Amino acid sequence: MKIEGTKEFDASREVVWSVINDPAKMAKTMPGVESFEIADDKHWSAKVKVPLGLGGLKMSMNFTKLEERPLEFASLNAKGQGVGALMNMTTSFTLSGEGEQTSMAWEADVKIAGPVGSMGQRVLQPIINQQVGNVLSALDNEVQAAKSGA
Amino acid sequence: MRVAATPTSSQIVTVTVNGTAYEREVPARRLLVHFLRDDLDLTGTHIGCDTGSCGACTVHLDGVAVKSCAVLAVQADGAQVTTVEGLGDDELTPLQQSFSDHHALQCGYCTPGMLMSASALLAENASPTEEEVKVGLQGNICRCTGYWNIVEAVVAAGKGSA
Amino acid sequence: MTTVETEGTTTLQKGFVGQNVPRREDRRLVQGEGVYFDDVKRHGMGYVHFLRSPYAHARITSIDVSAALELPGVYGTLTGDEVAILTDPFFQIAAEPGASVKDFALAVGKVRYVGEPVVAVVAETRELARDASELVMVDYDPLDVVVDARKALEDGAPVLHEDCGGNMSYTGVWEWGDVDAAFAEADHVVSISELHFDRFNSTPLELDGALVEYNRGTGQWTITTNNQFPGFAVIMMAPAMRVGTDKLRMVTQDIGGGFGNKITSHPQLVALCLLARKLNRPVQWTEWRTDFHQSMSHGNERWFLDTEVAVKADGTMTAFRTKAIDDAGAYLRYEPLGGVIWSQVAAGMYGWRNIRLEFTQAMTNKAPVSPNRGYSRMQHLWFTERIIDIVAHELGFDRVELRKKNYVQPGQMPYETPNGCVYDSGDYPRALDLVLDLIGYDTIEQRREEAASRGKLLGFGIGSTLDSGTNNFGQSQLLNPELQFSGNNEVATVKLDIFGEVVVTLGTTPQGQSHETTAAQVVADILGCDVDLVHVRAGHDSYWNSHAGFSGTYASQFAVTGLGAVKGATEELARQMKTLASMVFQCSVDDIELADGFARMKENAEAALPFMALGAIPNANNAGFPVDPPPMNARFVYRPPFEVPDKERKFGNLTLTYSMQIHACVVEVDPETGVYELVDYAAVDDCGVRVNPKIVEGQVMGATAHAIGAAMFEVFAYDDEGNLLTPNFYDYHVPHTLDMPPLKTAAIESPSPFTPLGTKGMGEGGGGGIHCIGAALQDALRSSGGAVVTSSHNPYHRVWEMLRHPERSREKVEVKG
Amino acid sequence: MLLREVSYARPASIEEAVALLSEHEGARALAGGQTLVNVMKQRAASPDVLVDLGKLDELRTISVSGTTLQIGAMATLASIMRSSEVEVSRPILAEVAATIADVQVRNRGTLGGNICVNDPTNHFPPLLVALGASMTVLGTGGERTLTADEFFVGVFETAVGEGELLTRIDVPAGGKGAGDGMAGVTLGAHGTYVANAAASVADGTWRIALGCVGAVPVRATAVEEKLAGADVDEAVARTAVEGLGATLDPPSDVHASADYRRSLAETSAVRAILQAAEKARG
Repeated sequence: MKIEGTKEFDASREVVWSVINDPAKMAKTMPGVESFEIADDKHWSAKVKVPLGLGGLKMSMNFTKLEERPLEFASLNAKGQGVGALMNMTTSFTLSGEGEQTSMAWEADVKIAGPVGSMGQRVLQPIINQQVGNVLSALDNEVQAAKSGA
Repeated sequence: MRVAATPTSSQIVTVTVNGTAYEREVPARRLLVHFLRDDLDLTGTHIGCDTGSCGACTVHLDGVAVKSCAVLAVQADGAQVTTVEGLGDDELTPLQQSFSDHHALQCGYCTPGMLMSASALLAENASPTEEEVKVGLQGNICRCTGYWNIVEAVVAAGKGSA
Repeated sequence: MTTVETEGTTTLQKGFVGQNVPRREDRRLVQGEGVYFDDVKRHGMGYVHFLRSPYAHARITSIDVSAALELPGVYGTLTGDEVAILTDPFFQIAAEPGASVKDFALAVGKVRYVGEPVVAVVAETRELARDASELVMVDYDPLDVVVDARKALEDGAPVLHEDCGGNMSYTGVWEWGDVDAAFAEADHVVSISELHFDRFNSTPLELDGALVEYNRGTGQWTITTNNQFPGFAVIMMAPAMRVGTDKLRMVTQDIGGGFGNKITSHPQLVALCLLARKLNRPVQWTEWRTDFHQSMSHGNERWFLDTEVAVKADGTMTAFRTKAIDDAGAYLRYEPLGGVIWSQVAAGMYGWRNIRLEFTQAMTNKAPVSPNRGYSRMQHLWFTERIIDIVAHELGFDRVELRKKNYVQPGQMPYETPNGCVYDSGDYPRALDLVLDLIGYDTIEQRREEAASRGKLLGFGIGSTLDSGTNNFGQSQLLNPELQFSGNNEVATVKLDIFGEVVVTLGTTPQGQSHETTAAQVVADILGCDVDLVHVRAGHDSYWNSHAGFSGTYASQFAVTGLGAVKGATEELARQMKTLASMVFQCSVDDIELADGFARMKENAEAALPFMALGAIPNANNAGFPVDPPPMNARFVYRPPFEVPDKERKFGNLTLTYSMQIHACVVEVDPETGVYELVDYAAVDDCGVRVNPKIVEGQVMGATAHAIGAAMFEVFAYDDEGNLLTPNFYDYHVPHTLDMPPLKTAAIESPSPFTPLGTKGMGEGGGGGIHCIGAALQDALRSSGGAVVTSSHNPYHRVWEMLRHPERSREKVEVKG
Repeated sequence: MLLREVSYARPASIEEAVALLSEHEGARALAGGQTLVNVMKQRAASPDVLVDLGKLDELRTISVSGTTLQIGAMATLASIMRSSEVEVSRPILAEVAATIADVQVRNRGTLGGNICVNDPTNHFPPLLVALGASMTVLGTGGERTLTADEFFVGVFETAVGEGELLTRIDVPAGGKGAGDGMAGVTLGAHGTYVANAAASVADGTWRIALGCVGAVPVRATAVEEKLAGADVDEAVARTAVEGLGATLDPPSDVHASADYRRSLAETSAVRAILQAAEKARG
């Protein structure tokens, strides 16, 4: 499933970049992160419990940074394996804009298999859209924090 | 405020099934249908899906038709359960006889659930119309008959008992 | 309301055959006393859970079961690596390239569809087995996925089975008559660029499973299961397991529906056999609904591309040519037999003499297909009915007249088709008139106007279809000349027991087809006794020695092969009974008759032996006889009269009988939403002599319900990653009571001249409902853009699209000349 | 089909239930179980503790207080169908309950469970939004009341927080000049909704909510404004609804493309509006 969108930030590209380029900060944007480990600047992993209301879906996620062009472009792959569930997401961010305005065009190709899928069509896509929405608003908070911190 | 009970992963369940009282320790996660089939060996109650859709597992819980695959055995603690084995004694009930008379079953796998839904309906409504029967059996899937003969059988059983 | 009208039978029966004798099976089933495989327990039995692939196509890089084995209560596991050592790949029906498919009980090295069993885990409880399976760590290296059969055949497509050098399992050209000449002489040529028969199956309510015991002393497995074709299962299992077929004792009693979907469970059965031996304890596996939908027995999905139909000015259809692409899914469990089975009905119910069909089968990253009620003929018959209705639609012919003109006529029966099949009997035009009467065809235009006044689009459709039964397995040689299968057979044993009970043992594995009842009817008539004196054993057990290579219940044949065997065995028993009586009364056998439960002298009713005496003499009181008394025990193997078909011309009789059904329905479509309702429905059936009319009608009703589900609701749809989007009853909606239309049925009896009782197999029904619902939708949409129906499955959203964008289907159709 | 291990408790009082929910992390209230147990069978979600509300009869009461219909969270769909209070004050609730799934599910399934699950295809979330219902939630910190618009947060998610319990749903009683309607397309009779709309009018003021077009019910406020005070007939309804679909971003799945859902949302809205207007005319 491919989803994409654009997100506007009241912050400079440097600030936004400093967030999406920092695994620790990015981790804070992910729903239900329970623990987090950085292997090296290209690889990190996390244990998450994706909140699904009726009880969470536990997954261990491995992240790999695929490509980066500072202040412009970053792409990474997230692979999750839970009990019987699988998630594989390749996502990329392209930054543009001047001064204190940054626009982030993002794309994500999400593959989900396992029990969430078998819960049915009617929930799968809404759940993904919802989780993406949460990530973006959390990202905004991180950016604002970094901005005021800077 | 009184202290809350401690949740446990298994509990002693006391339940009366077809008039016989049972006391068993049951894991909290065990479904009523598996408790009936695997623990009490009442294999007349069947399983045809894993989403609470097919009704093959329908039993009466305190006189009400429920899908025993969507009820935990621990939830039946203290309850009266009736399964297809408890419908009649050696003699067929008029409803069971009507199913046979109208060729309302082929493979027979959905039949126990159909009978439990139909008997619950007849208990509330002694002679239902065809439409009422269809509504009453909406929660039971049959793949052999196309339902026509089942609906006829229940309508006829109702007329007989009216 | 539900009305059921049945026309009086045309051949009057005397005795029990032809009567609605109450079903013997019912009593135990309505009391919940049926015995299905999952009702059987053994001491110390372990429960099996299969860990399944979440990927549609991936290399298995590692499997670690250690954590699972450490869990208390876990008995053991089985992986593909063990299976690859302990067994050989399953025998393949296909010639090359399909012959190179390597299919094992568990995934070996690669997974090829979502839901494929990868590891089996056995534990003390069902729940624990699933818990343990979650502790098994499997690493996958994902591969590109192909889910579209057309793309799977293109160069550069991801390849499922590298040894096959591509995804094609079978291809062949099937041509009869002079197709080019027929097109040269045609007044019109109608071309249809694409038709698609969707993927679904009949979803029996009981799922697959088995209890498997292994005896180390005898080296024998006892397999209590619901496989509906044990003869085929052991032929697949024994060589793979490197044992003789008699080491596999197949046992069933009651089966909760099969519809063909329970023929190909042999891979799981082998995994269970290996586990029972490895762990030295009984193992039990029950499949769940989501497992079944993802991994078992989908019906064949088929494309018909570049179809052309040659039509004369008067509507006579002289030829068609098309390219069929069949989607077998990831493995060839019963395939590529679908590549020949369709040709049993190559010309449908019509007089086509010139036919060319290029059949190519592809393997894709989807669940393997297997026979499904109407196996492979339903897809092709839907295609022939689409041709009729599209030609009528495009050239302005009346659909009823066009059918009557092109139907094979009653005067031509028995009729040899262009490919050498013989339609045994039937009166198709009369059946059509009958169904039109039932549905009130003459009032359709009024009803159309009345519906229009309510804002509804009303449509009427016809679906004529065949149910060919009793396979000549020699047709498999048209796909693979090396195969050593031909003909067909079934077995029955009938004995007179010590107290005079008549005991019948069948080789079949009924799943609701009432064999215990109809067999008793046939026996009682031959022995001149009451039907209640006849005991027909429930179920199948290969220990009974009452089975043969083709034993089972599938492909519309019991009324011919099963009852043929029953008749043969009972006639032999009758001869033995008369012989014994003649020995007792010192008279000629010809002076003895069987009547009213006695063997008696025709001329002297006083000289009568009750069945009890006849049973007692050989069994318990046989001293002093000058010669051996006959044993009162007969085993008969029925063999239909078949030749091996001509492999060069792809010519010969492929099935013995041709039952016929014509369905008609009326739909009302909501033009704003595409939602539609079946407001009227009728079906006429002709299956020759009906042993038990009510049971026959039950089969017609069941086939109708499956067709309604397939046409309106049921589809196995996949996304591009190979995820099944309808993996259980949340999204795979099957019809419930409130979804069913009123139904009227009628029957004609045109006895088959080729079968022992004039009966014909009829369990499958040929999908008539799919054909007539599509036709009715096309008729309803005529006034709203004239969309052409090109799919077998037409849910609301497709109807809405046809209403909004009729051009999308219109551009698939073209009329030349 | 086989659940993960879970702990279970059956409190005897609401206070005990709230205590259990707040004391145990990953605790989840078990109402009728007609969704939750099935989700657990798929192992798509696994609460650590189930707090069974089955014995809390005080949560099953249906009563009228002044002009408000008060429905206990544990009232079953079957009891709502039979309730004379519902029939008198807001019959649409019973009419809609009667079309949910089947007899067995309605015998166990509860109103509270139906909305706390907030499956995007469930019937009651859009209906309660249209009816302007409010929800009473109890926690260790005491009671709070949420409007239906605030209540629904996401798929399987509501504003009921950790350790909190939905106890009651309040629905303003309808009266003269008021009317409700609900229309949509389902997968087979009484099946899962593919798209739906619920509409409610009282004294010319409209509330309209759409289901299955997002994770939560979507208010059609623009349509509500266009209809305000109008004498609604089919033409008026169609004009008001025109363009509604274009404002939506519905999911696309095996049952319906996004475009089809946009179209169904408009058609359903028109039909729900006309039902409501009809009833309002009395």
